[in-house]
Amino acid sequence: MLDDALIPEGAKRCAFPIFIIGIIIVGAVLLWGVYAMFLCWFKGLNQTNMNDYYGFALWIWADLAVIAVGGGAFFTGLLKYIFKVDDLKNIINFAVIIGFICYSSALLILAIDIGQPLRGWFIFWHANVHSMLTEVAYCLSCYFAVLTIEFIPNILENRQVNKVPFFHHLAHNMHEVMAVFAATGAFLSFFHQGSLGGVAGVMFGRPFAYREGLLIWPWTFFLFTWSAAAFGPCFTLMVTKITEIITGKKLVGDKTVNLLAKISGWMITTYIIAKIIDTVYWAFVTVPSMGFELGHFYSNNGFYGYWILITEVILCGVVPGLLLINKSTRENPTTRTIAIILGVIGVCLNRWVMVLQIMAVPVMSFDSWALYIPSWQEVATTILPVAYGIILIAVAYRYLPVFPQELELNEPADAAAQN
Amino acid sequence: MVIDLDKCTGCGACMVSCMSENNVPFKEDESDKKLSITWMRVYKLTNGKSFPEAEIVYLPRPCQHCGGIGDHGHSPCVSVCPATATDYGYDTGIVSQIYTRCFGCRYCMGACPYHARHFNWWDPKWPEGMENYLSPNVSPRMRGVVEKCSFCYHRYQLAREQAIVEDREIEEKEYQTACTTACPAGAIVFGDLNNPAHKVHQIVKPDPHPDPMNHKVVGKSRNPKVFRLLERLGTNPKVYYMSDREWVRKAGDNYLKGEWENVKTHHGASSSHG
Amino acid sequence: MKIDRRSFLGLGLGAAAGVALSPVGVKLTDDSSIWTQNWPWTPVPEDGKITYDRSVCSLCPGACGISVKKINGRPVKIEGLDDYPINNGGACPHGISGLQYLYDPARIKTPLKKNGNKFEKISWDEAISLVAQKLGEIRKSGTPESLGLITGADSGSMAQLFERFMDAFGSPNTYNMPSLESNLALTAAALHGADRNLGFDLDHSDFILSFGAAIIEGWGSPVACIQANASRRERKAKLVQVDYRLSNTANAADKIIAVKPGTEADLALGICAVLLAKNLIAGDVNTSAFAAMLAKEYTPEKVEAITGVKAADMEALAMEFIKAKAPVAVPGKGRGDVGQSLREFAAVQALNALADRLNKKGGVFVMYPADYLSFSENVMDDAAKQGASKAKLAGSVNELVDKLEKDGGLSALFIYNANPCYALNNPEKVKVAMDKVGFKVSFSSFMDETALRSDVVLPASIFLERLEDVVSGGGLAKTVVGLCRPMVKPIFDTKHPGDALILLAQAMGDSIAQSFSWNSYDACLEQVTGKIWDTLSGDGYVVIDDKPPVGTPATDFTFLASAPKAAVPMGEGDYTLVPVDKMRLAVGSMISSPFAVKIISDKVLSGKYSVVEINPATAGILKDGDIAVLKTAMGKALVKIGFNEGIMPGVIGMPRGLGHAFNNPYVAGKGVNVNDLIGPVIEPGSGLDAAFGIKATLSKA
Amino acid sequence: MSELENKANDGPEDGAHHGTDNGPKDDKGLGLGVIFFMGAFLVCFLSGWLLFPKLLYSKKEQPFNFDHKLHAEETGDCETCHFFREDGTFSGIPGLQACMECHTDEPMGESEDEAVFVEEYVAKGKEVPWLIYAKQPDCVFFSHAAHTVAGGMDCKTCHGHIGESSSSRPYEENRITGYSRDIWGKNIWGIKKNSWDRMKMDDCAECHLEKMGHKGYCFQCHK
Repeated sequence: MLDDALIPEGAKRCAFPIFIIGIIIVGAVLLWGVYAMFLCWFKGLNQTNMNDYYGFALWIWADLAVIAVGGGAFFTGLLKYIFKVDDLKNIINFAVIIGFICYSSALLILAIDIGQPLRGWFIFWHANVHSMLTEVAYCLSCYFAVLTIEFIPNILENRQVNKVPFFHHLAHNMHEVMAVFAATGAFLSFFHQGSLGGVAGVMFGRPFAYREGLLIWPWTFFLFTWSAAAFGPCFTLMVTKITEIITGKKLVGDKTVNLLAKISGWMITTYIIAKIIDTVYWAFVTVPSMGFELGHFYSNNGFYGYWILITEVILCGVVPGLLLINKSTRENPTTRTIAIILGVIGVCLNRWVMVLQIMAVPVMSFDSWALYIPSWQEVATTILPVAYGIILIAVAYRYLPVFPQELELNEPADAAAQN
Repeated sequence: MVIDLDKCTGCGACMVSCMSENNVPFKEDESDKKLSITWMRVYKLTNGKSFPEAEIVYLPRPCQHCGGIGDHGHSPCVSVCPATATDYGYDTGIVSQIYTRCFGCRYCMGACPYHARHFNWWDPKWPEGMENYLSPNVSPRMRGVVEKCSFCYHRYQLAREQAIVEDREIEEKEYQTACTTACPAGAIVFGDLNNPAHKVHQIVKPDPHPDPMNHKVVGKSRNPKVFRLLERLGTNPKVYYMSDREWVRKAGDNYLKGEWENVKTHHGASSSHG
Repeated sequence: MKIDRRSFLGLGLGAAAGVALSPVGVKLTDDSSIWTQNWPWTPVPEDGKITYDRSVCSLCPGACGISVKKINGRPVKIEGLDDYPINNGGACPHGISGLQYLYDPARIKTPLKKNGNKFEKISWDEAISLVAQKLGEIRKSGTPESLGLITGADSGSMAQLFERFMDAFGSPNTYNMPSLESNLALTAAALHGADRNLGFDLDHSDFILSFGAAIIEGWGSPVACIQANASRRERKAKLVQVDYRLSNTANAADKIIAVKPGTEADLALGICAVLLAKNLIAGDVNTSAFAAMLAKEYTPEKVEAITGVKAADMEALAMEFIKAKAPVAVPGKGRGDVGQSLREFAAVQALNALADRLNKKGGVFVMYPADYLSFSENVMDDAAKQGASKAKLAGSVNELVDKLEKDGGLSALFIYNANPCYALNNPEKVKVAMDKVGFKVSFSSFMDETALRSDVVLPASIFLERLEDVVSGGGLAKTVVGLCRPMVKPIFDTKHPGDALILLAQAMGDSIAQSFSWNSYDACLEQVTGKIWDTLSGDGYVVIDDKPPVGTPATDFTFLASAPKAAVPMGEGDYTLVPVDKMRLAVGSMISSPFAVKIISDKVLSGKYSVVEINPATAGILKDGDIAVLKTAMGKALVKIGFNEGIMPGVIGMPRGLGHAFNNPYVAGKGVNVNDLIGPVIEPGSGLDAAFGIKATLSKA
Repeated sequence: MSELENKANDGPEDGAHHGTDNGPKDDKGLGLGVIFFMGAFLVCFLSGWLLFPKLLYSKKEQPFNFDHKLHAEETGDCETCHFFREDGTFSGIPGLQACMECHTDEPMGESEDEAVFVEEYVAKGKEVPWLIYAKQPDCVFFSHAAHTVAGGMDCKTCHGHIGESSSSRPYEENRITGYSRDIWGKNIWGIKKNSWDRMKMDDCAECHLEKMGHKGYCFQCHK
């Protein structure tokens, strides 16, 4: 094959042309997104269907969602490097790559979303310390840097690059100090995941979003961090599963998978308990004090009903939680996969509610519900990161030793037979 | 600012006066009000009854210039702006905005329950020659930034310059917003709420103490006919509304079933500590 | 030598490091953001010295005083003028938008000549000589009376100047567009004698009984009326609104009397009957034929049957009215201009007369028109004398349209301050009538529906560019003459219509030229207003009178005694379509500004659809926001359904002032012109178009 | 044969040589790298410092030379020409009308600037299109009254010694932003020595913080 020299030693990869064709197909989608992106930059945000009621819409949801699911990276990293859960070494690389993709996408989307991209840096230069968004911006960019650093050693392990002694040693040494970055990363993530929750929680003009809290942090701050830590691994596992299906190879050992699933399961369960408590308190204490009944937020409109609350909390929260903490269901691939998928849906739904439903709910007694359908430009720019992610994963998988267990898990049949 | 909703006829003079005073642009189709930049917007409320019992009221809505919870100056929008492009003037109580600082994240719009903030989705464009009527006292905005009512701050600035060269204080009549001066019904009264000599103060009689029923609220009116929009949220707006009609006053905020009956009689803390 | 990876690496790193350590990065980052703050396509208004000039707005009969803010002489803002006797400080959305009319690129920028179906630019000299030559031919042919004039204004020097031209030319065929002023004048003529105006002293009345008059939505002098309403609340004076929908005025009223559309006159007469029956009327009216007619035709039961107002309620209302200290009854549905009937106006005025409210404080003033103009004797040659003495083609502009459409009769037509091809009911018919006229000259400032059909356009400078006397009208209980002053030199190659007329007259030579011997309109104005010019030019206005006229005028009830029939809406349908006047929408010859269009509610205009008010109770299968087909005997239109609890079941309210059809994307091509759907119903005896509405059907599109 | 494989083949030996850091080819390679680094660094570094500012700013001459010194001596103060209007607003650069209060349509001196002034502007009744060094962008509201009258500040604090200059220096405009160079400051890094070297918002804020104890609110200086 043309690119043999770059492929990790002993690893089997599909034929180069097939690989390229795949890339081209996904690349087409990518270009579509890029086109939409430039439309928004040059013609302005009138290209979207956002309006003065929907200042935040699909993009911000996508942002929160990818960051939430990208949370797998910091949490896995935390467990691996700080709590020394060594089994996770088999999936940590991949977790980091996914995190890298999610966070780079998030930054890209933000760059499209703001009305004046060339002034974007004001958020750092003229920072307002009271704003959750400032916190987000700082932590987000810092953590992205961290992820990049965490990603580099893996890149350096490429067969060719690694032959350069400098890089070889660099990679090695970076592995040594990775714990430090993991710690930093975990810390940063804790904050910006939280801040993203804070973004909604502090809006005391929006009863649907507003939450009381601890010191300057509304409860959503902690719930977001927690949910990211809980559902992030789900996403990591889901993507792993998908990669395995596509490559037709086992890439991560069941032991590791189950371990991560178990941890995730417990996180989800604890999170959802907290979430339920929060919701109940909000529904029966916070909101009534502002003159609203719970029903106000789930009626008199064409889309948002109680179903969304139930789906998020019960179907995509309690259910996956229980499925993953229960040994039998966890170790049964089918139920495990179902749980994982439900989990990912759950967290995305939560972010959706915390962005779009907030905007939709009328606050002034004489105002009315505002529903919104994104324009194709918004959709395209939202799919862009997905395409970009697929390509990056494909390339990384093809040329980097992402999965330490790949070889052992995929020994030639005869060898396997002998053992 | 106090707006007498019983006097307001919904003629729209305030809106137009505001737009021409503040160089607000216009598009070919402005019928989608969610995309229509109107610093001052007049809402139409109905009592839900059928003709001839039906009643309506027009409610002009400028920026409410909120003081935030406890009136400490952390307005819903100000506290969230990441780039300090909007801030609270502790001297005037007016919420400022720098259009050239704003980079268009629109967080403030999400945080404002009054929809008083508007985004420039398009480049402002005036038909050829019409840019001739633009006023130099307010800078035209560019695409991609948020704008809102400024209580005609530039009028304050001009009045102040004159007062400075004449070495005296600004008089009540010298600083009036464009909507106030335009209103043919005289429904809008503007002035310094903290100045007992000013008409607004005399109408509102704001209660300096926190409301014993809700400590987030400060400056509640002691006048039974006067109310503020969404007062219970603790945004503490500087725009007060006045009406003889109970259903109108009730529409100003949200109440649980039966709650209104208890609160309607409660005005400011005047009852508890005069 | 071999350039390998490392060399490239070095090159790259070196360049990066070099740039990083230079100011380039920092400076460009800053400059790029500053660039976005000063985009060259974002206008930067010129700063300078601030001045304020006073003038008068003549967009509508309101005649408000305005203050124009200028920067280095450049107008930037219009506001109400403090202490002006009509609007003291107040303003309306249209007046404030004045500058948008001034700078509007859609204005007619030069004189135009119709060539085929295109207009071509011509010079003023060409234009004047062209018109002069055409008119000359008409005079030669010995039929000067075949020159017609359709105008909106019927007061002030401009109106008289046009009149003078028609006389000097030799034609009696001057027609006014229907306006509240003309309707009130007709009423006065029918009840009290010719050449009178009616003024309603709302400021001092303690009980205003409005028969559908949109007192705070543009009726009469809009700002003055809004202020009267505001003061009414403070005076605790009552307002009772007779209406079939919750207009803003009805909403502001203390009480609403719901009547079936078009039966206001019957209610008024019913009340008169009650007063007579109860012997509450002074004087000898009781024995008159009118009294007899009332006693016979307007028994409470009959009136209840017609109007839908309970007999008891009507009697109560009558008592309340007569017992009030200073009651006044106000006629004129909506703005009181088009679609009015003399019968209705007269009935309401009769009520005022019976209640002895004529020339009383807080009542109705029967006033003589402001007489402050003194033109020199008009020079008329024989041709002119003969022509002018001929009978008019028709009694009213509506009848003129009929006449022209059927068998022509005019060889030339002037149009000034009027847009009949839009503002009259069934504009299609008006257009056909116009086409029957050989030569049409428009003095419009904008290429409106009528100007589009004319052969020559002599573009008029707008009120901010011209000097003119503006007389208060619109049912005000006082007469004020204000001076409209030029705030800027004409922006385009336009002229004061007065100057255009003078040039034209002089180009025609002979006696006409002698009648127009001034060298400019400004000179003319100064001369003809000689009596008051100094005060007028000094203070900017003159109050002719604001006190109740002395004595009580006689009232002649014969017109009403003849029991004129009420106009019945045309066609069939489950619904009655009625036009609705909105303060934010300009009507008649005036076109809304972009600002005015911008502030229209989305319950009035939604995208390109007019939204019609309909009571949910009678909406049938239609839902709020549906697109529906509205069909009448005159035509059909696509409209959006707007549920409105505030309108009487069975009635459809459609905003008036939309659906303009000319080239201005900001104000035209929006919604439907309600007049397209309503056919004129000419009232015998007055020639007014009394169509208050029309029967209609609605079906889902 | 593919580029990649090519690399792949000589890759190892490179690596080997590096491992043992010797061998002429290797030195040469490394040396080359260093040379290229230095070269590129110098080129970019110097052009960033020297060439870039030249490219960034365009130089414009005033319509004709104006002698502040002379005028100041004649009138005795700044206020005669740069006066406050009745409403308290500041007149800024005087218009032709103001000049004509002293000047006539006859040149007052021999200088050719005088001649240009009379022929080009006085005769044609045209305003002189002065280029304003201290021109602030449209978004800025600056009250001269508040600073000089109320605050008692000296013109020099912001405008420097322009009043004592007898010749008008060229006006430098930033090609990207259209700002006068005086706003960012002569120094390309925007470093200032005197209070009048720079007129950016930070400079206003700095002084406000010092004098008023607060940087001020948006609308205080923005419109």
